[in-house]
Amino acid sequence: MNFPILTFLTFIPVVGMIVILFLKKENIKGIKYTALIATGIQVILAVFLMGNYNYSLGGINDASSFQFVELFRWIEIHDFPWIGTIKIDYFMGVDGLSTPLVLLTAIITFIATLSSWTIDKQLKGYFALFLLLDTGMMGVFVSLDFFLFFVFWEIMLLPMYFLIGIWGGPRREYAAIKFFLYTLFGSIFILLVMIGLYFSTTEVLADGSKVFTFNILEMMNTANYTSDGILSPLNPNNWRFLAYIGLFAGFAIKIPMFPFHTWLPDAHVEAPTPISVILAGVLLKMGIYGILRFNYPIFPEITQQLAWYIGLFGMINIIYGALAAMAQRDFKKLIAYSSISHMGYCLLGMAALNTMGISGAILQMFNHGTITAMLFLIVGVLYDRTHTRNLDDFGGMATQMPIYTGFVTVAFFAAIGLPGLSGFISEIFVFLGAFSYDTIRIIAIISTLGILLGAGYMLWTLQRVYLGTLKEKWAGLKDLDRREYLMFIPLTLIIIFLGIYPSAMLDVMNTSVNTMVKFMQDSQMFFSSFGG
Amino acid sequence: MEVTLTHFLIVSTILFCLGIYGIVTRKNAVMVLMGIELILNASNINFVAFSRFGNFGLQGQLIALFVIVLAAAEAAVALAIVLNVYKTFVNVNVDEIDSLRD
Amino acid sequence: MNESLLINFAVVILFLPLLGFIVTLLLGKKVSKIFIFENLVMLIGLILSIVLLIAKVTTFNNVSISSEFMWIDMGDVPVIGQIQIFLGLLLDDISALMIFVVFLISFLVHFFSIDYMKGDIRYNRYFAYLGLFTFSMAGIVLTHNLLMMYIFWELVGVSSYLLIGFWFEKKSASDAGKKAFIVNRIGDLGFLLGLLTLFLTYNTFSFVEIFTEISQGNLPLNSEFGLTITGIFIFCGAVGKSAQFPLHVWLPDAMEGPTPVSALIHAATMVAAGVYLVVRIFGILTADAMLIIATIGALSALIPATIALTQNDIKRVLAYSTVSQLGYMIMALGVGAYKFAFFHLITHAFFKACMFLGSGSVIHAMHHEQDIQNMGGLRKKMPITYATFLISAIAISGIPLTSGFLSKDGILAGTYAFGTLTGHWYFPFIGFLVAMMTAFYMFRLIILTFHGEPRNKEKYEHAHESSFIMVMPLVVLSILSFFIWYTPNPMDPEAGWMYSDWIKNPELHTPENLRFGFMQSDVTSVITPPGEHRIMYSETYTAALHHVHGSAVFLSIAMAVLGILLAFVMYQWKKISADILADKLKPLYKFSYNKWYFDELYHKIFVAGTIGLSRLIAWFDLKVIDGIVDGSAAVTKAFSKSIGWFDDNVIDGLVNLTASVSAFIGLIFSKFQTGKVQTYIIMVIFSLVILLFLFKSF
Amino acid sequence: MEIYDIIFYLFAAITLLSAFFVVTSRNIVHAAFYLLFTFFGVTGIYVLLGADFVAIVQLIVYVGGILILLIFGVMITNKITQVDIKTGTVHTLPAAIGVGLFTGIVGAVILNTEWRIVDSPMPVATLSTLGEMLLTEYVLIFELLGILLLVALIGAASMARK
Repeated sequence: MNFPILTFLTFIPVVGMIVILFLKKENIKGIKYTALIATGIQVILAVFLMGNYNYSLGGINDASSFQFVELFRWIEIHDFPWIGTIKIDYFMGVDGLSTPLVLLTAIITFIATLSSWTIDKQLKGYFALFLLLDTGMMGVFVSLDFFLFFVFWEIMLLPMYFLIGIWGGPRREYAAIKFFLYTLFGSIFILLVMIGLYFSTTEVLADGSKVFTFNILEMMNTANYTSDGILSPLNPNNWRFLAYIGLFAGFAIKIPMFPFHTWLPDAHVEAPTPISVILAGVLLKMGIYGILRFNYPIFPEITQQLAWYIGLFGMINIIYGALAAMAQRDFKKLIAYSSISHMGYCLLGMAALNTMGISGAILQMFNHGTITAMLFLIVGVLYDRTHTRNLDDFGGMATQMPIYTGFVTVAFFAAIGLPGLSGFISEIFVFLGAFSYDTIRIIAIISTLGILLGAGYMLWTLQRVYLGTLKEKWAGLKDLDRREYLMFIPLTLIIIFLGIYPSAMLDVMNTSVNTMVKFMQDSQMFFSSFGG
Repeated sequence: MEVTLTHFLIVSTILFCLGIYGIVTRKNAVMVLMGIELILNASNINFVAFSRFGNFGLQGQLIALFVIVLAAAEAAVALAIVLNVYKTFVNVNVDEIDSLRD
Repeated sequence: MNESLLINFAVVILFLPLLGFIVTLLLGKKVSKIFIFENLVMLIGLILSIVLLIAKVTTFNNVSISSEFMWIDMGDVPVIGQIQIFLGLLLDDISALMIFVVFLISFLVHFFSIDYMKGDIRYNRYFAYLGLFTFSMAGIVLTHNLLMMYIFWELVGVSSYLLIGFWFEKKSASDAGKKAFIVNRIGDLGFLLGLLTLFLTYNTFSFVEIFTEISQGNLPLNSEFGLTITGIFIFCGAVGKSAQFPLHVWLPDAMEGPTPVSALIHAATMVAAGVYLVVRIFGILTADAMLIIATIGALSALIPATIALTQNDIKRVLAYSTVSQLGYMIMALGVGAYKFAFFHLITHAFFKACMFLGSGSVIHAMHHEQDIQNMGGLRKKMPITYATFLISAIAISGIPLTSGFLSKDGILAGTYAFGTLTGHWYFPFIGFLVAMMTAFYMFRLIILTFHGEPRNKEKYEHAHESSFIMVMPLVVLSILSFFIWYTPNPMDPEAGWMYSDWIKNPELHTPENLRFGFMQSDVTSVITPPGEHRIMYSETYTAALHHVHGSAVFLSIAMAVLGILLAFVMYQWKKISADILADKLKPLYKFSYNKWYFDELYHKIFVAGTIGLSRLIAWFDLKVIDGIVDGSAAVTKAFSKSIGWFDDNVIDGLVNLTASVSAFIGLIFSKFQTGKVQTYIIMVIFSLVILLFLFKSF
Repeated sequence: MEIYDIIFYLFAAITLLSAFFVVTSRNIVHAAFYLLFTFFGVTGIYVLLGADFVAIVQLIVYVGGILILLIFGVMITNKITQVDIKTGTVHTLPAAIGVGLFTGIVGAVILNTEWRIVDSPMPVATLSTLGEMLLTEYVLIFELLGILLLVALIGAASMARK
């Protein structure tokens, strides 16, 4: 057995959490550095993972081409009344879909840890929950068993609730409960569909017997469906369409897709900066990832049917988010709405159902992760110094904090999609993909307006906050300190590097995306031979 | 009337019941302990008798041995408790020691 | 020297300014003299580009060299097959010529700025931005594919944003930067769509490959309309960048930037990028697309010219004149006068840059006074600036012996020929009208600035001729405005090397049935030199051009002289009072003075509309969507409250009842609890007895 | 009536009678002495059942150990100077009725049950077999009992010391 890198990646934070729990509450340095070391190891492991990743293996529906696989029986109960044998696997593995996100999670968490330095309330609890959250996020991206996935999905929820609810701003309770209920609402759908799928798919064991399975790779294989399962395509009265919508809604809340997005601005505004960074940088990606991992390959025929609607919602997200952002006065809220707008590109790219579009969507996830993380850090830096986020209060920061403004400019232009910075590549890929698919071509054309609106509100913000004459009350503000450099420089480098050489990321996902598109087209043929 | 299993069982039953009678009626804690010893002996008779007539080999006897050992341990501990009780309440009359109630 | 060396030269030229940008930006705070490095880099770039140009027009004439590398490999994409995206450089006659122009003007502007920007708090950063701009512009010029063109297109937009808003403490400057960027983006959207259409059809961005496909009859979206619409989409990019109607509004505002920047970006190079783009894709434009392009060009030539007539800000006049001249070029491309358009692009770059730098020199001397109504008489104080400015003005007016005459006359002849061939007479009409207006407002500018009596004595007293560093570029550029550099015959550009050798007729790839009649190949095609195969200008066109040439020359000179005379009559000799005329034509005057109210119109409709819509959306989001969420929460709360009441009183009542019943029973049974072991044992025994009786197993 | 039967009845009588006196005698010292006889009777019954080793152990542990312990308990908890070391009884009547009934019923159950008796020869010299069993199959229990005894002794000692 090889080194179980994925297990380590996932559970290193838990180890850190346990260490922190043993530390004294007053040992602030120890707590902080433990968290930093845990997340640092994670980054090293993630980079190692990328380094040893085999670009030519596709993954998606083929267990043998997943990499760093860890598979063993986790729970096995024989002769359970009514059901028979229950088996749940501890099944982890990565392919081109998840590898970029694993790296993203590691990096963003590390930077969020750095940014947590300014937290001064109940540090021990904060970092313990923070690391638990980290485990949940990492686990979501590496699990290939639906049950395991769901466990991680839920693990993530609780720390987030407390992190917002305890360490947040003035309306933190409201925001936290809103976040919690929204996500839980979505989780119910996911749970239902998970159970439905479980009772519709069987897996052949070594001894030839068939048992129900949570293995998502088996769920993708139409041969594994029972003839009478509620979500089986073989069953003429199946509920697959509803299940698809349910699952999609569950994930869409996380994206967040219009009209399920209203938790996001509140959560962002109230959450402390590092949590905003995590929220925007990683959590939002889970929705898209879930749809790509579950909805697409398990229900390819309905995906095809509903592609237009996915694209439409993508378009609404893009334009609605951008317009809403334009009207905000709170800096953080503006960034939150811009997040909604940017996640719309992911939806649009996915809806294209072709390689360019889906690659664009994944790349957009990664890039949005880095860019938006940076944007929130930017707001955080300003808020730390001024304790206000009202855009009208600022002005002329560029003269007072020139280096900071340099980073701001890079981040803002990356968000606008300036060539040479990473945001451009993903946007253009999304548009290339969406434009190639004739069903959603019109949607793609309308969506290009988002580029324009994005430039509009971003530049306006840049002008209102950083340009113009400096207000007197801000004359004493300091430029960045060393820790803040450490947060901004890696992100900036990633943004520039991926803008110039996107292949570094695209090569990782290419084979997988091609496999996925091919797989979906093949299943499409299979389903159409069913006549419905 | 040949002596068989039944006879031994009858003897052990009577012994057992006498033990219970002792436990129930005696005021003195030491006497209660004596009742317990009787019960243990009754049970031992049963074990050995079944061992003899029941084709269990010597396992019954073995258990009887274990019971004896347990009885010894029990007697030691119980007497220690009685001693403590005596130190606390100056008597060992079990019907007067009911401070656990309420 | 071989081809690969040449292309390596191009690569070096492309990346030199980037190097300058990075070094100057990063060291700008620490090393105060770092701007010298940036200037040095530009000088090296200029020398290399001269070498490149010479090599290109001598040894490598007629060959186009390209080199590319794979940027993105999408692998084996289902259905489509291999998709690979290449980036690379293309070196042909127009790019070699253009890169020289870009570097020449860029270097002169750098040089000029050394003195002009002296004392600015972000002195080094200014040079860094100039480096970034030059890099982006070089990218546009040298690229061999559309995607890279788009990338550098946007980068140019950003560097322009940074430079316009360089004095960002001024709100008007940051406003202008923002406006420029966003208006440009509108055009870029069209560009993007064109790009997407082409990629969708051919899975490549390379010019050569796309052109090959089209000449083989594979049209975008498989329709003739597709080809037309693609051309128009890409042209949208040019509309934005070259400030064509209706997106011309950003350019005059962009004058908020430092004046040398205006010379570099907003007169000579960046705005020319739009024209350059159309030149690049000229081969795939259909007749319909060309007609639209020509119309846009004509409108862009006419409208700003009318506005320029009444403006008082020296830079604004020049800005509107730039838009107008760019409109000329676009119109020329639209009517098929390809060579003249590109020629005008070059000549215009020189004399317009010269005028902008000249205006910079004036503004510098007048301590940032830009209103020509406050100037006058500067001729005596600043003789060299005056001379160079005058030469440029003569050139732009189209007086013989200047470069401007050669190119402008060509354009006018082209439109004239177009009119005779297709019957679209309004193009030549607008062309000649604008020619007259140009001459008029240019000389109005000169007379008001340099002639007559100083109207602001105090500033006049302080004015002085600029230093060598600022004057040298003016001289260089004004010398380049003479005919001799382009042709030995001042009346006929065709005689010169520029026309016969350096700029070649375009290759057309559009299917024959989609072209203008005169561009279709017919049997009497002009016999062309061996290198210029597949050149599709028919005998008819050449004949028409020759036929109108004489009258066009006559007319254009007449128009220019008329315009100049009018200016002298009104402003120098004051025979006609400008004020009275303005008073008489008050509505027209106001209309022109207020720039046809474009800004107000756009602001009312688009800006206010978008902001209004965004407010509406934000309100909708907060009240309706969030309202629904909060409302459902409230409903749930109310529901749970009623459930809670039910729970408290009914369910809990039942529970409490059972509890009290049990308590009652317990009360009875607690009597049995004596706390004495012996009592319990008796009870156990009795219960056992009862049980044994009940089961009666004996 | 074989000699075996006679001996059985004899020992049964000794056992039951002395046990009866144990539970009825008011004098606690007497009761202890009667208990000696009871143990002795039980030992006899063991012998009759062919359990020679158990019988010996019974004799040594009960008579030699437990009984002495009980008598010591009596001594310590009743002041020796106190002439009357008799102890009282409580609710004898309900106990007698209950226990009597219980005896009757259990006896009836035993008599009415058809015991499956396997006729096996009287074992001789069980000692070696028992020893082997103790140290092989039941060695764990054996060890545990050892520990239990140790713990009980230490516990008893520490409790009594207080």
